[in-house]
Parts: sequence; C-alpha cells; structure tokens
Amino acid sequence: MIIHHPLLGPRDASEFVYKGDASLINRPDWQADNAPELFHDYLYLRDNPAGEHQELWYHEQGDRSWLVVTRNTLTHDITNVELARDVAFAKQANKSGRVEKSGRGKK
Amino acid sequence: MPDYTLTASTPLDGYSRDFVGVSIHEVNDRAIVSIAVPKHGERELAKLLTSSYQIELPKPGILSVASRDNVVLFNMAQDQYFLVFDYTGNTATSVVRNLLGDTAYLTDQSDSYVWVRISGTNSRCLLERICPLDIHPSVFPVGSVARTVMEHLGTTIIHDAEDSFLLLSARSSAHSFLEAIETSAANTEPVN
Amino acid sequence: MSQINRIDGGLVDRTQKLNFTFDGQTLEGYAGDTLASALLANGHKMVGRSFKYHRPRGIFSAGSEEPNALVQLRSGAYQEPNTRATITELFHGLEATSQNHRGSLKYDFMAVNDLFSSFLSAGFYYKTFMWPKAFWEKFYEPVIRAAAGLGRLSGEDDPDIYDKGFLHCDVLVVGAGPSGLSAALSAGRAGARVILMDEDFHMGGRLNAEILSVDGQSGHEWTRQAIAELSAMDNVRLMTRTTAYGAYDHGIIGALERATDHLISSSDKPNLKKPRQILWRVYTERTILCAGSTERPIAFGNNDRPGIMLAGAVRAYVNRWGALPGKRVAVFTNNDDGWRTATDLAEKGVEITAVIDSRDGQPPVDVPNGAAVVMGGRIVDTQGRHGIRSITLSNGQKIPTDCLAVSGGWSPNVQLTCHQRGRPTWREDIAAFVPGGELPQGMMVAGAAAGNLSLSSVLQDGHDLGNQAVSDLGFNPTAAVAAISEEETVGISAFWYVKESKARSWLDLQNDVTVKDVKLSHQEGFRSVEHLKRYTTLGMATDQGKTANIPALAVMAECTGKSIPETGTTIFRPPYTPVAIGALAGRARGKDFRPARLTPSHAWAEEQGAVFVETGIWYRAQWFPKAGETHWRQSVDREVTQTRASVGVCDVTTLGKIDIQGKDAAEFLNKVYANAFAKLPVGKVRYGIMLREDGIMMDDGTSARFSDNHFVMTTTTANAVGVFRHMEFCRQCLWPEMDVHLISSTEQYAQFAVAGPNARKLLQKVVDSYHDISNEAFPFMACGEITVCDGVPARLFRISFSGELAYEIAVPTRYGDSLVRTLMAAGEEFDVTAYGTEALGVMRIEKGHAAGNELNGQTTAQDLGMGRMVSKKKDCIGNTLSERENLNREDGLSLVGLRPVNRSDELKAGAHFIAKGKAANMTNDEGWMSSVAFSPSLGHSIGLGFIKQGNDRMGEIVRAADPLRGSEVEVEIVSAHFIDPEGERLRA
Amino acid sequence: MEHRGLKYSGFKVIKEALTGHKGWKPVWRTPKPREEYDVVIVGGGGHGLATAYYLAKEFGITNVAVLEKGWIGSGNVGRNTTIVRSNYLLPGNEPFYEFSMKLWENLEQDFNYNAMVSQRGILNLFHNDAGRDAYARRGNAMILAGADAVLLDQDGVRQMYPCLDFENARFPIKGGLLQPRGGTVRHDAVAWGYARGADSRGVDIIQNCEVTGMVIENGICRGVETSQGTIKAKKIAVCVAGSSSRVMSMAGMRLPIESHVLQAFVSEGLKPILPGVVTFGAGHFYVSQSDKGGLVFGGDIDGYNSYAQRGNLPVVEDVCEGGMALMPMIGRARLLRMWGGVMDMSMDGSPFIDKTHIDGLYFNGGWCYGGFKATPASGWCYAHLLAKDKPHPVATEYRLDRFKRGAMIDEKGVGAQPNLH
Repeated sequence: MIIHHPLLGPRDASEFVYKGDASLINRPDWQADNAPELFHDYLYLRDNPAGEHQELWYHEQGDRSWLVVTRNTLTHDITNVELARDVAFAKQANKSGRVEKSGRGKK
Repeated sequence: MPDYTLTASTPLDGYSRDFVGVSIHEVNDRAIVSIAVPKHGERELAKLLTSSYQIELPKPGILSVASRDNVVLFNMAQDQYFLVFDYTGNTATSVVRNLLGDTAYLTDQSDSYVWVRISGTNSRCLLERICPLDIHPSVFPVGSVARTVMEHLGTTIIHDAEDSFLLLSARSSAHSFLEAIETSAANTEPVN
Repeated sequence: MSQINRIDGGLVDRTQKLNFTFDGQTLEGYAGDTLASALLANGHKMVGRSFKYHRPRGIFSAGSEEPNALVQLRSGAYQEPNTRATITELFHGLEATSQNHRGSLKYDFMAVNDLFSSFLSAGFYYKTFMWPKAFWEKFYEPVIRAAAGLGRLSGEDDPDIYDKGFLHCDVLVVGAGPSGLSAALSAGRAGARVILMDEDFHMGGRLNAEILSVDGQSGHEWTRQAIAELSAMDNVRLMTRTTAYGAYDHGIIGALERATDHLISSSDKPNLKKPRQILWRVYTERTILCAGSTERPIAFGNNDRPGIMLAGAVRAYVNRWGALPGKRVAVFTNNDDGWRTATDLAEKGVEITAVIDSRDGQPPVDVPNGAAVVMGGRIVDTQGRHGIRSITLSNGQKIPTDCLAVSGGWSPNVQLTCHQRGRPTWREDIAAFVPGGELPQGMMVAGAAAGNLSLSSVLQDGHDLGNQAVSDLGFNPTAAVAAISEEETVGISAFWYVKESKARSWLDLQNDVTVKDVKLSHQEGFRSVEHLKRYTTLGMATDQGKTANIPALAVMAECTGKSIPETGTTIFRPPYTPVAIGALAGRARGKDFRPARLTPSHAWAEEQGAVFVETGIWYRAQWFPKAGETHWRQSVDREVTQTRASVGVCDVTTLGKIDIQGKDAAEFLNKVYANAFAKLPVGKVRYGIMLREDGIMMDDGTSARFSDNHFVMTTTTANAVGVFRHMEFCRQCLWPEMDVHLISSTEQYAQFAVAGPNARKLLQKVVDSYHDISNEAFPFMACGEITVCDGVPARLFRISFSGELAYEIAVPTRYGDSLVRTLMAAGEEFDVTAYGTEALGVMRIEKGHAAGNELNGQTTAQDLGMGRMVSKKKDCIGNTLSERENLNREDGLSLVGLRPVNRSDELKAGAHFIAKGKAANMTNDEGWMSSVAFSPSLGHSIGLGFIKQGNDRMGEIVRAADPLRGSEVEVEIVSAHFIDPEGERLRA
Repeated sequence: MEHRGLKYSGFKVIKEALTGHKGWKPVWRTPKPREEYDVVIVGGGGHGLATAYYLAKEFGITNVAVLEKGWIGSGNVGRNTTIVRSNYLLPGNEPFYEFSMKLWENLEQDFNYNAMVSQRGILNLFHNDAGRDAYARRGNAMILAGADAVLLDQDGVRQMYPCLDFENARFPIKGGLLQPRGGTVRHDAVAWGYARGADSRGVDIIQNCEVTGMVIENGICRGVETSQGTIKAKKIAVCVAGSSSRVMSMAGMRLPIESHVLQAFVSEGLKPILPGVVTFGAGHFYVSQSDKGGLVFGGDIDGYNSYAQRGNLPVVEDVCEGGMALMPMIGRARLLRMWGGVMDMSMDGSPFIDKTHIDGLYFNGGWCYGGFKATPASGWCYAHLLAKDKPHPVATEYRLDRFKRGAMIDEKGVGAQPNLH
C-alpha cells in the first residue's frame, strides 16, 4: 500500500506502524461520572466497518507524524490522509466551540 | 585533576572504499543539532535563523544551505529540524544556542548517526537495491532530503550533488548499515 | 546421434553448442534453446511422471503454463525441484533429472497406481482409511506422504545469494510480445519513464513463435528493430527473464528477475558471487498488462501421452527453435489458429497426417498436402505406452502419428487483473474469459490479454494504450502510428471434451484430474467452483491450472446445465508463476536476518572475550570469562561478588533514552507516568511507572530533570521503541496543545552503570574535580550535567538497579569506547570488574527489581507491589481502567521472593506454585516463578514469582512444581528484597 | 438418527470403485429454507457447521438451519494453515483448547469422514532465556491442565529438525516447547465432514443465503432477514468470524473486535522433508508439510483492518525472511500460492462464546488467527450454550463483558491492540 503523507508525499505503508480506529483520538474525560464505562467503550469497542474506515498510522520510519488515514477496508483504497494533530485540534475546537490554530506555521 | 583523557572514535573508523562506478566513504566532523520549534515560536526562530545563519526554515524534503560553517538545515519531523554544520568539538548545542538563544529547544545529535556518502555513476543503481524511494533526479533533484527505511534501518538520504548521496543512519547499527551498502555495491558492480 | 530432430531456421545460435545432461545422458543443444526444445531436438519425448497415477508425461507447452515437463535442475545443494523444462534456458553443463518415479523414468514401480485408478477417484481419501482408528496415522498416512510431492529438496542450505530492489516508473509494460513492444514504443517515444519486462529471455512473445509479418517484414526482424529502438532510449529500461508475478494494493507490482540462473552450471556457481534472482517491487503510475494468452487443450481419452501437445507449442518449437516434436503430426482443433500449426509445419516439410476439426463445415484454410481432414471430427482415444503412436477417431478410424497438436482456443492471461478484486468476464465470441471491469489501480490491459486475438489488433491495441497511459500522465504522445500486419482469421467454436470417449480424459494433467472426477464432484454436491477445486485438487498443481481450469469449468457447467459464466470463474491469486522462497527473503538469512546494534563498549568487550547475547537486535555482553573460568556461573558469580564487594561497570547504553523538552514537559510526564512527576525538582531523578490505557504495566524507568523545561527519560531496552511511539501518540493525538518535544537520545550517549561500594571513589578519578559528587552534594536520585577527563561533557545519574551505591554516567557516544577503558584502568586499584547482563540480572533479582519476565504485559502495578504509586488524583494514561474489579481482586497476585527450603535445591523459572498437600493441577495452581538466579551473595538459588495473596503469606512454604522438567521444590515465600531491604547501601 | 445419508465404509468404497462411482450421493442436501427453526446458525464455516452437528448429535436439537452467504467452508476454515494444538498458557484458554484437541482425536470415527487428523507434533522454538522461561511456564500450565508438553534443548530440536539453521543464526535456537499431540488436519474436510454429519441428522444447510438484517422485537431477537426471505427462529446464533462486526451491527452492537487480514502460503509439492509443525520464535514464520507435499506456511497478520481476503508484499517478504532464517534449505522451494483470510481479532486475543444483551441472540467470534484448531470445541460449547443457556464448563471465561470487569485473557500481554495478538 502507498500512503500519501500530507507533508512528504507518497510513501510505502511499510514505513508506517498501524494503531487502529481514529476514534482513539477521542479520549474520554477522566472526571466524568461514568468515566469507567466511557473508557471501556473508548478502548475496547470498535465500529470495524467493512468500507470506509478512519484509522491511525504512525510514520515511524519517516517524520514520526501520526496520521489519520481514510481507507476502505474492502478495497484498501485511500481517499484522505490528514495529520492526526490537525484532526485532534479540530476535535478540541469543536468541543470547546472555538477555533485554535494548529500551531504549524504557514508554509 | 583526572589523569585520564578520552579519545573520540568514529562509527566506521573512517571507512572508504571504491567499487567500479561507485565510491563509499564515511563522513565525519559534522555536528547535528536538533532544533525543536516551541509552540507559536516559529516566526521568531525563522527570524533568528535568517539573522544568524542567513538560512531559511525549509519545507519538508528540501535542504536549506548556508555558507557559514557549511550549514545545512532540513526538516526531520513536524516542528523539528536538523542543523548540520562543520564542527569537531563536544558542545555543538552551545554553538547553536549562542546564535539562537532560547527560541528553540536544542538537542545534540552529533553522536547519534553514521554518515556515509555514496558517489559515482553507479550510485543510483546501488541504491536501487535498498532505498524504497524514487531518487531519480526528476523527482529527487540535488538538494532533496528524505527519511525512509533501508534494510530494516531508518535512514535519511540527502541528494547532495550529481550522482552523490549522503546517508544518515543510527550509529549503533553502523556496521550492519555499511554491510547493506557494501553488499549492494558488490551485487550491482558490473561483471567485467 | 545428436539432435536428430533439429531442423533449419529459428532463433537458436547454431555457432554456440551447449552440452547438458538429462537423467545422466549427455546431450547437445544450442544457445537460445530451452531445456524442452533441446530435449525435443534430441528426440526425447518422455520427461516425467504424473502426480497421482504416475503416468508417463512429455512436454506439453512451450511456456510457463507447462503442467508436465517438470524436472529437477542441477544437483547437490543447488538442486531445484519442479523446474519447468519449457522455460529453463539451456546453459553449458546443465544437469536435469526426471521426477516422481521409483525405479527408472521408463519403468516406474509407482505406475501401479494407474491400475487402481478407480479407487483413487476425486476425494477418495475422505471416505476411507478410517478403519481401524489407529491405522490412519500409523499406516495409511505414511504411505500417502511417501508418495507426495514431485521433486525433492536437497535438505542442504541454499548456497545461492538473492537480492531485492525497488523500481519506479511512469509506465510498466508487462510482457514484450507485439502488444507490449508497441505499448512501450508509444510510451517511450513520448518521454515517459518506462519499464518493459518479459518472463522470456528473448523479447517478442508469440512473434518469436510465429512466421507472421509486421510492417512488411518478418515478425522476428520487426521485433529486433523495436528492441533496438527501445534500448536506445534513456527513459526506457528493458528487463528480460523478469516475471511480474503479483499485483498489489495501489498499483505496486511484484516482479522476479532470474538474473544468473541461466549463466553457469552448479560447479561454477560459487565463483559467480552474484545474486541468483532479484525480487523487484515496482512502483508505477500505470501498468499495461500485455501478458498475451495461453492455449488450452481439448479433453479426450488418454489425452495425456507424451507427444500430445498444445498446437501453438508445436509451432513454437518448429518456428523458434527448429526442434521437431514429431515426424508425423496430427492436429486436433476447434478453431482456425490450430490450422496454422498444420500449415506452418507442412511448409517446413513435416508430414501432417490429419487435421481433425471439431467444427462442421469447410476447412478455414488450404489443407496441407496429404493430410486427412475430418471436419466435425472427434478423437476418442490414443495409443502408445511411452509416447503417442496413434489416435482413434469416433468413427473408429485409427491414424498413426507421433505428435498430436491440440488446440481448444486461447485464454487471455488475466491473472494479474484478478490479484485484487477483479473478476474476469466471459466473452462468448472467443469462448474465453477476459479481464473484468475492476482492475488493480493504474492497470490497463492490451493485446491478447484483453481478448484481442489477431496480430493486427494486438499491435494497434498496444500502441493505443501506450499513448493513452502517457496522456493520462501528462505526456504528449508522438504522432507515430501503430505497426501493421495482415488480418488473420481467428474463428472458434467452443468445444471442451469428447463425450464419446470411454477412456479417462485428462483436464489437469499434473494433478491427474479427469472429466470423470469433475462429474463425480458434481454428483456429490461439490458444485461451486471453489468446492470443485478443493475436492478434486483441480488447478492446485505447480501450473496453477493455467491450461486446465477453463475446460474443467466447462464440464461443470454442462453438469449443472448452466452457462460457464453462471457456473463461475476461478479467481487467480499471486504469484503468476511460482517464486523461490529464497528470492522473497532476499538477503535476510543467517546473521543478516536482522541488523545488529552494538554497544559503545562492544569492541572492548570483544577484546575481553565477552560472551554476547541477543537483546532484541542489540548484542550485549552477557558475561566476561576470566582465565580459568570453565563454567558461566563462575564468571557471573565473580562479577556479582566483585561488584558488591567493591565496584563493577556495566554498559547500559541499550536502555531507551528520550529527550523531552518544552514548557509543558513536566505536565506531559505527569500524564504519561502513573505516579506524580509535575513537581520533580531540577537536578533530581525519579522512578516512574507507565501504564497502558488498559491499566496494565507498560514499562518502568527513570526521568531526570535537567531544567524546568528539560527532562531525560529512560525506558527498558525492550520497550524503547514502543514507549517513544506511545508518547508521540499522546503528544500529537491526545494533547496537541502541549508545548512538548521528543527526540531519542539513545544513540547519542554511551551510558555505563558504575555500581558497588567503591563506585564513587572510582568516579571521582574521572569526573573533573570541580564537580562535587560527594554523598551530600550528589545524594541518591540526584542528576547533573558534569564534565569528565578534562572537559568532556557528561551526565551523571545517581540511580541503582543493583541495590548498591551506584551511578550511571553518560558521555557522547564517540567517547564510549574510551570511557570504558578509562573506567577499567582507573578502577584497577579497586579490583573493578566489568559485568554483563547475567550479573545485572542476578543483582536485580537479589534486590527484587522487576524486569522483563515480570513486566510481561499481563501484570498490574498492584501485582508488582506498586499499586499505591498509581495516582488517583490526576489524569494519566491507564489509571481509570486500572481500577476495574478483576485487576484489584482480594486474591490477586503479588510479586514475592522465593527461596528453597532445602538451600541446595535449584529453582526453575516457569514452575507453578501449588499449596502443600494439594494435587498438582490447574485448579490448585496459585501462580508461577518468573525469574530465578543463583545468588552468590546468599549462597543459594533465589527466585521472584507471582502468587495469590502473596503479601499475606510471607513465611509460608509452597511447592514449586515443574512437571515439564520433572522436578518439584519446596519454597518459602519471602520478601522480594533479598539484599539490603532497607536500601542503606544505595544511599551510602 | 444416525446417518440418514450414506455411511462410508471399506465395503462401500470398494463397491463404488468397481461400479463406476455411480452410487455416491451429494454430501449434503440443498434444501429451501423453512419459515421457522428452533435455532438458526448464521455462518456456514467450520464453527457454524460444528455447532449444528453437535446441537443435533449431542443435544438432540435438529430443527436447525445453517445460513451461509456463499458456499460452505468458504471462510477461514478453508483458508488456514491447518494446525491444531492446545498449547495455551492461561486458565481461561487451556482447558477449552485441550477439550478441542480431544475432540479432534476422535473426530473421524465420530463423524465418519476422514479429515486426516495427523498428530505430527508442534514445536515452538525459543531463542533466549526469557523465551525458555515463558515456555516453561506455559508447558507446566499445559501439563497441569491435562495436556502434553515437552521442553527440548537445542540438541533435542536438532534431532527432530536437523535442517534448521543451528550454526549461523542471527538468533540461535536454544530449544523448543513441543506438543506431541499437536499437528494438522485437512481443513476443507472438517467443514465437509461436519456438514455431512449435520445434514444427515436433519439440519438444513442453506448456501447462498446472506443475512441482511435481524428481526428484533421488544428487545428480543426473533429471526433474520436474508437474501432468501425472512427466517424465524427461537435462537439466532451468529458465528461469522471476520464478518462478526458487520453482522452484529445489524443488531446495533459494537464489538471488541477488529477484522484483519492474515496471509497464508503454500509451496509447490515436494517429497517429505518436514515431519511436523515448527514455529520460529525470533521472526514471523511457522510451517508444516501437507500430505500432498506442499510446505504450508504463514506468519504475522498484515496489521491493518481489512475485509479484503488478500494481503500485501511486505508481509510476504517478512514471512519468507523468517523461513530462510530458520531453515535456509527452503530457498529453492517455490511459493506456489498466497491467499488471505479475514480474522476476527479480539481485544485480548481470546474469543467469545456468549449470550448477548438481546434475548435470543447469541454470539461466537473473536477467534483471531486461531479459530481452526478450536472448531470442534467451539461448536460443542456453542451448542451447549444454545441448548442449556449456560456456558460449557471449559468456556466460562469467553464472555463479552470481560473487559468491563478487567478479566482479560491476554496470552501475549499486548493489551487492547488487536493487530498485535
């Protein structure tokens, strides 16, 4: 497989390490009343779709970026690749209702 | 006062060997300082780099070069750059800190890598056996840099001149890395 | 007499004679021959035996689809089983032997199987060999296994070398026949980076085997010019002997180059020192598949005899190699192309005894002189024990012949189009499957592989797709036009097998699957194509059913009363042709299986005669034998004793070291460690435990604070990479707002533990004197940046794994070798010892420190006696889920020390604890011994282990049962801290 | 009733051989689905067919249908490397797999079909002291649970497999844990044998019948929607391995499972050279030789979620590298075929055989890459659960709620990371 790294271009997937569902970015609030249940669902339950799947890949043999890759689990076609950090920022912004800059300068 | 002095060694003891069409040399006397950019600190760092080294923060995959100390700057990770320069001392970070102050987090990496230069007309043919990246000059011209994996070892490859490539790989596995290169050279050396 | 069946013409080089042997007999051929063409030229028909019935078999095809002519090539360690003679390029000194017979090839004892064939029908073994029960494994199976397989491995290590590589291009053209050459010309002329590869050693494909003309000249000449033009282009790479064997995700193609297989004999091989084969991974924007097509046979009675061949192959042997498969040739065809064999051979003066066309009507071409023509004809049987002698037609007519050329039509080579999800679709007009709609990424199919069976259409198609591929990529195609040839007729009327045949009619020649087997499969309900394959073994042989699958499918379709496409298709899987395992492994074998990481003191340790141990991919010194020490225990005991008595030095560089900087570095550590870190003072080190999010222990180590914003973390050797990855995950995905930066400094520093009561004294000899490292100035758990040996920067940590007064000192790696020599020299006055991982292990067990055997990914901080370190007052990885009930059971495990009641007993790691007086079974299993050592300090064996409620059971005696090694030892549960439980030594 | 169909016997085989094999009948019928069954088993793989067989044979429940989307045995039972073993460490697993092993040992006589159970021994190699300690712990656990285990030193390994690399290895072989009763079974025959046994006892095996929805009323599962219409049942037993998440999502459930692709490989047929099953401990490679002579081998899963039944080159290379590192004599053997199966990788590497929170809906899955060896016990225990509504004594730990309780059964100790199990 080839992953089109948003900063580095096409790279063979063997440069990367796979983690799993990108929902692992959404770590629950440890102080929530039902934190044990939230953490259980977060860590253990998966949609595991047969089709489009958002997932985390780590560019261990590259620039050490964590990426969110949108890949079809039936065809392996990849339709989108984002920096996980940008995705995480966007999620935080959504939650707090404000927009935070990713911290990455304009290139 | 200690009665002892420490002597420095290089990862490959100054290795150098010629094959038909390709030469392999260990490169030494270069310092590497990792520069991590503080949150929201990129602009300030860029300013200081310009004023000190007359060098720009490069985009990933491209070398920035400057004449002072033969400086080369390239991106290693998000918000992290390697500044490479001629230096043989023990305190590379202080050299850089003198110029950049606390606009960046510095980490000495000078002893972390082995440097090997592969040059000659057969260089690409040799690298074809171990380098997964397309290093054809049309897509990886002189001045390009990339990190990838060769024979299970993480490697940064720099196209530093025509038919010449610099490779950086971890120091502890320098001998295995060299063996991978030498084997490639032997396997691709033309039969006379 | 040599080369009795060699005739004029063809592409062999008659000036280069090559000697070779087959079954010990010396024969002669020419450069440009294959083993098969050379055997035919020498009049050899029978070359092997079939898998199940051991029937005599000859050469069937002229390419990689060959099911029959499999030989063992070379000898000794170079022996290659199951090698297809049809694609083995002849070289001087080639040795080949026939396979799968007991006794000689001609008189094979196993041929008796053929007499019992009615018992060996499809699926026979599932119904039998069950009685009596023990007989399957004791009797039947050994007999079946002994008969299994065809060729034989030597059992010796493969002496050849292999290599791998990566290729990148815009356009990859697979197959250098007329369509491939045309495609490569179009793409190359437009300036794209092109790779043209072909499995053959001579590019040209079917043009080599035919006498057709292209652009007004012979096909051979046109091919030569096309290759010359392509060779002159810098942007085109030509690769012969290279098979594209697999299409993978995102357009990556796997290819195998047989680089030196054809060069020299086994005896010269060791001098070559070049890879035998090279595995290429090809990264390309477009792949134009020009793989051509494969002819398939028609099934009829006894259609497997030597001399019965594919019609196109017969033609190829005559046209390309000047090798005559027979002197009196008959043709059986269902299509126009089969007739070409008759006309081509007749033109060469070969006697054509008959042309039998299964179609009614008129012959499509002029009938060769003297040939009997039977339109609407059927062959029902053949005769000839070791080679065909005659055929019998359905009308009872018997025709003598020594070579029967059979054509059942051509099947496009769609294999690569199916390697992902493509399903071929049926085309009735050519009675064949063609590539389906869903192709691997970037793939286009041209020529015969796409179902264009006439030469003129193939040339045009290749040309057009070459242009289309480069246009897609933004190149401008040139105005050049496609090569042309005259239009030939390609009519076909599907005909699969002769129903009138009473004798067995073969479909899969190699695995001995007949028409009857397919019918039986249907009768027993195995009707899905996959069930058919699995039940009858159809298409499972080394040829992957290239000539068998479609005729068999047609038979099944007839049984089910459905059309062929309704009945199904078989999906092809990689590889297109079998690939040597050695090639897929490349260089990775022996010591080169994985790279080696060496510690900074490696060279010095080697000089000391150290014994090394693999720790992940590191090599570490395990112990340092001294003169007179004959057993490892002597060395290890001495290293421990000397260290505890005075001072020892150990290279601990392999521990992961991570440089952590940023305004939020402290808060970050507070989140990744389970214990508190936010308030660690500058100049101090703290032991930390790291949990996985599921609350299980992930790793332990220390972190030292060098400034407000700067920490240095150590991890265990085994988890260094994983911990770094995990922390990058935390930093980028969980808390991206933090200002924290990570970089590994494992390689940057050579780090040594200096341990023992004289550790400080030793260090004071190398540390520059203006650094005060007295106990007061530099107490336990202090850290600092210092200099040694007159100004060399170093880091000093006062931490202890051994339980002694101990430090770890780190210098830039370039000084590592020098530092160990210096420490050992400076330590002479203290009788310093170097110690290896074994003594390190003994001392940590004596001290009760957990290591890999305890941090095995199954244990909690609670189990390890560190439950109280897990903070409940902060958000950190793992603390929420660490509170789950089953991880906090009353009767949970605790890490304890164990000592043998009888002090002379040796403890064994892996023993299980059983209470005294209880039976040794799973129900009574209370835990296990995780680590053991002989403690030279205590003079007996000691152990660490996990046992239920261990903390409440100090002093209790249990059994350490080790039925695996037949031992059982009574042990006393004690504190894990065998040495200095109050920790006075490390604070000294 | 035993064998409504045809019993295979020596006499029958000889008779048919002499009379042109005209008397053989379909090994299973091709029935139309009825409106309602006592139990509908979703999934006609090894586990589903075994469940049906044992439901009928051991628990007398014969009003059963097995629904298969494609052809029976088309999933992992026909795509694995045929290894059977019971060499587990943890008490939650070992008794179950040992139960399975005992069922294998009597399978052929039990279902009158030769599945070629071949106890050639399985040898797991270790390459360092920590590996030896871990295998010693495991071997003892096996023996304490009633299974067999032998710890071999290097010489012991060399005697069994002289062709391994003992001289020049990057990770030298120090010894191995041998389970002599482990071995191989002809995988397709297992599916066919169970199908035949179930069918002959009245079970309807319905191929080309894809489940498209669950009929759930008031929190009770009452049937399934299929490509052949609605089929009602008192109990719905899902048993679909790699498709677990897909099917259970029709009931609104999320599972602690990811689907991953595992590749397997076979070489060209060779004369016998490997007596049993060998597993490399320092790389991803295991191998055995089939009765037909092919070297059947495999390694690690590809490592990313996939339903594609095919993998990629890096893993192929990784496996062959392991093979050449372990036994450099296989270099000249050729890889003939490679294929992939979809594995239901669970969060702790261990399976589930459990009721769900929806009445009438049962789940069996999470077998990771180890489902084949479990086939008989999985079928038996699932049948037990379906018949008695309580777990079989050897399958009490395979509960869906075990992660909530922290009762993981994590043999490898890698945590909630399915691709590492």
